[in-house]
Amino acid sequence: MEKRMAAAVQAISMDVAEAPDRAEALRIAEALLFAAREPLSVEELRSRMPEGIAVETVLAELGEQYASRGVNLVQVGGKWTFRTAEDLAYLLARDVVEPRKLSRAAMETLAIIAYHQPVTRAEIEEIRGVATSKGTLDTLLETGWVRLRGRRRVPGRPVTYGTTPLFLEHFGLETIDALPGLEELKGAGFLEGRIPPGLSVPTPSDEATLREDEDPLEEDLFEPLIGEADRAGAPVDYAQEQDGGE
Amino acid sequence: MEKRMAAAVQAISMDVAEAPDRAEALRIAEALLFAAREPLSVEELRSRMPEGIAVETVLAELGEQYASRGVNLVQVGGKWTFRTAEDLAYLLARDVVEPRKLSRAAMETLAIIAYHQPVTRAEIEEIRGVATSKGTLDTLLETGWVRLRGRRRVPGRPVTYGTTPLFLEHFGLETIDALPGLEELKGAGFLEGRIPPGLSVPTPSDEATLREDEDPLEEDLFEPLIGEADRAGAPVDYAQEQDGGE
Amino acid sequence: MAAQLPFEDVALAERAEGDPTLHVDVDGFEGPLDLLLELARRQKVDLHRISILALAEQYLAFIEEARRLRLELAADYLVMAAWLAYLKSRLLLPDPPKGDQPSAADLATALAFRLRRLEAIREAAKRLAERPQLGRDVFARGAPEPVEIRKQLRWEATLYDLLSAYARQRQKQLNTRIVMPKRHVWSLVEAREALERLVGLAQDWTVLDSYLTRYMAEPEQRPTVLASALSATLELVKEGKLAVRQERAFAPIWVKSEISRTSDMAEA
Repeated sequence: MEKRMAAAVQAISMDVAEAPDRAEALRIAEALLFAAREPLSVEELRSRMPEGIAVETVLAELGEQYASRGVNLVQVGGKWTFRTAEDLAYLLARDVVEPRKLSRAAMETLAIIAYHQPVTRAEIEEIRGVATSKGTLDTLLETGWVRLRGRRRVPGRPVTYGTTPLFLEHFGLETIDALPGLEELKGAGFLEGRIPPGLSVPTPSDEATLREDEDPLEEDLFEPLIGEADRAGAPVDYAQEQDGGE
Repeated sequence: MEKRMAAAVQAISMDVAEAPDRAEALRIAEALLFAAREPLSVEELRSRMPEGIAVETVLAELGEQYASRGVNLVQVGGKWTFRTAEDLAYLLARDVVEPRKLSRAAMETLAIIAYHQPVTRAEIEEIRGVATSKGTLDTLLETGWVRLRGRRRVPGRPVTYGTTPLFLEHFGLETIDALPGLEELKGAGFLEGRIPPGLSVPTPSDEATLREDEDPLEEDLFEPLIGEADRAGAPVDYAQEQDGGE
Repeated sequence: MAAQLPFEDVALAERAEGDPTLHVDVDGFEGPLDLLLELARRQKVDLHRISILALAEQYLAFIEEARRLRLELAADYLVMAAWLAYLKSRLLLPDPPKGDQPSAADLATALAFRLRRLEAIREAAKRLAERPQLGRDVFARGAPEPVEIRKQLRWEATLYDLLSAYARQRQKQLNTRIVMPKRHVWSLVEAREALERLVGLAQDWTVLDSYLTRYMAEPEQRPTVLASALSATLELVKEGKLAVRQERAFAPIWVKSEISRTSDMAEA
């Protein structure tokens, strides 16, 4: 009985003696982990802490203390480090919106795609009277306003381009038919002179369904523009088109 | 009576509603300060925290929570940051790759610049009673703790030196007024004598704005110390000062 | 003075406490003021109550010793020695009646002030150096988590841009289609037919223009009618059907049927 009492007393006194030590051990582990350039292993921590400290216990306690805070103690690759709490990760990223203007070439190409869709690259080039660089089409695809529709059912099976719903949204058009015709353009002062009776705008279609002369894109068309670029290789003089802004 | 009741109820419910917000504000401030590479100003913190948060209150509370820990929230150069506790230096110093120790001459010159800023080289030399080598000033400029402020509006237009925010950060000073022994030096009149009488109180100023008797540095002052060295050329013997330790 | 020795090592050793005779080691001092401060400290009194006279004597003795050992002294040590010798003499002699020069006591006070100031700033430097320094005593987060800047492109284009870009290209096509307005030309054939009728009528000299008036109902027709008529006239003259007369340049052109004349002749 007496022995058990003695044991209990000893346990209590050890607890009392240990308390400040444990608090200090927590402080040391905290500082070491904070200042470390890389996550620390239990062994590394042990080697740098006062002897006789149960590092695992200290880490467990520290982890608990930080669990609900803005910074958590986490284990990565078996080593320990402080990291921003996951739900606050958004604090570590900032979105910077960078306004960018479409180049004149891109704007013209976009306009032709909008009015003449579905339209092939060759047709765009015919209207513009100048070769269309790959960069211009890439840029337009990047804006999300232009998409690859399908392939025209003619020799060479060229890709057809069209606009997206995002295009209508960006330019505030209810439907693609809301694009003004030539007479309207003239009325609005965009065009000058007499419009000959033969000259008119085709009816554009941005319908999801393909036209009769369009085939669906192949499923393996992961990099459609590479094929396009190959095709466009020889006969055109790219130097004449400036897409500087992109 | 009823009105008072209602007010009390409202006060309680506001307290309840505010509690989670404040806890969240603490977490956010904690995460931001932990993650940042450099100390953050109250304004920087405010701009990245939910609106309507009293950032100063949050910082005070956070500082209290961390006061007894291994990592403390401190104010340096008017900004806030976490630092390992001073008393744990003995454990962490093991990491340190022999820090560059300033020579006695450099440390003394740094102190004169800090306490007497804005100060000219001639004034530094007057206090030390010895010529200041170009090497000493170069070393100090290299540390990033000292900068060229402007030119004193006196004949010869000597360059004035002052300290940087990095100086405050390195020595853990809240502001330049926290320099140790500043009051004693001021009280003994040791900081006087360089300022034209009646111009201002002899207090060091590391403000970005120049004093009344300072002109801005010329834009072509790319190699300011060359000019300085020329000026100091003749009468002093540089060999007598050794900055060997750097 | 070719010293390459850092201050701390040599100077402290040379100036060990209780050393009665000061070693002549100028290298250890950072100039005459530093030397004076060290000598003042040896008086073991508060710098406020220091004897400048005693200090001056010690300094001069030090310099004397250095010269005896033929040590090369920097000029400023000698300048200071000369000044202290002067100060010493001033301190020993009664002040001259009030002049422009400051009194010896003022000079001594100023020197004492400089020494106290140097000592104070050295103390401040020491206290500054003792502060917990970043990277030596206190540490920042070893692995800060940088804020990632995510750039988002926002393409800017207005409907106006779109429409003008389209119109610009259609305009090009409009411009390349040249539509010439149909011009009315009075052909040579027409002119000749008209003039052949005239042959029958112009029995006497007739002004060509007045005959052609009916064909020039519209003013823009005038050039073509005149040109063709003239050509046809000359053709008919060549064929002997018409006679032409003009009195001077730009004068009206007269025509007359040749047929009637020949018939006249025949009649005659």
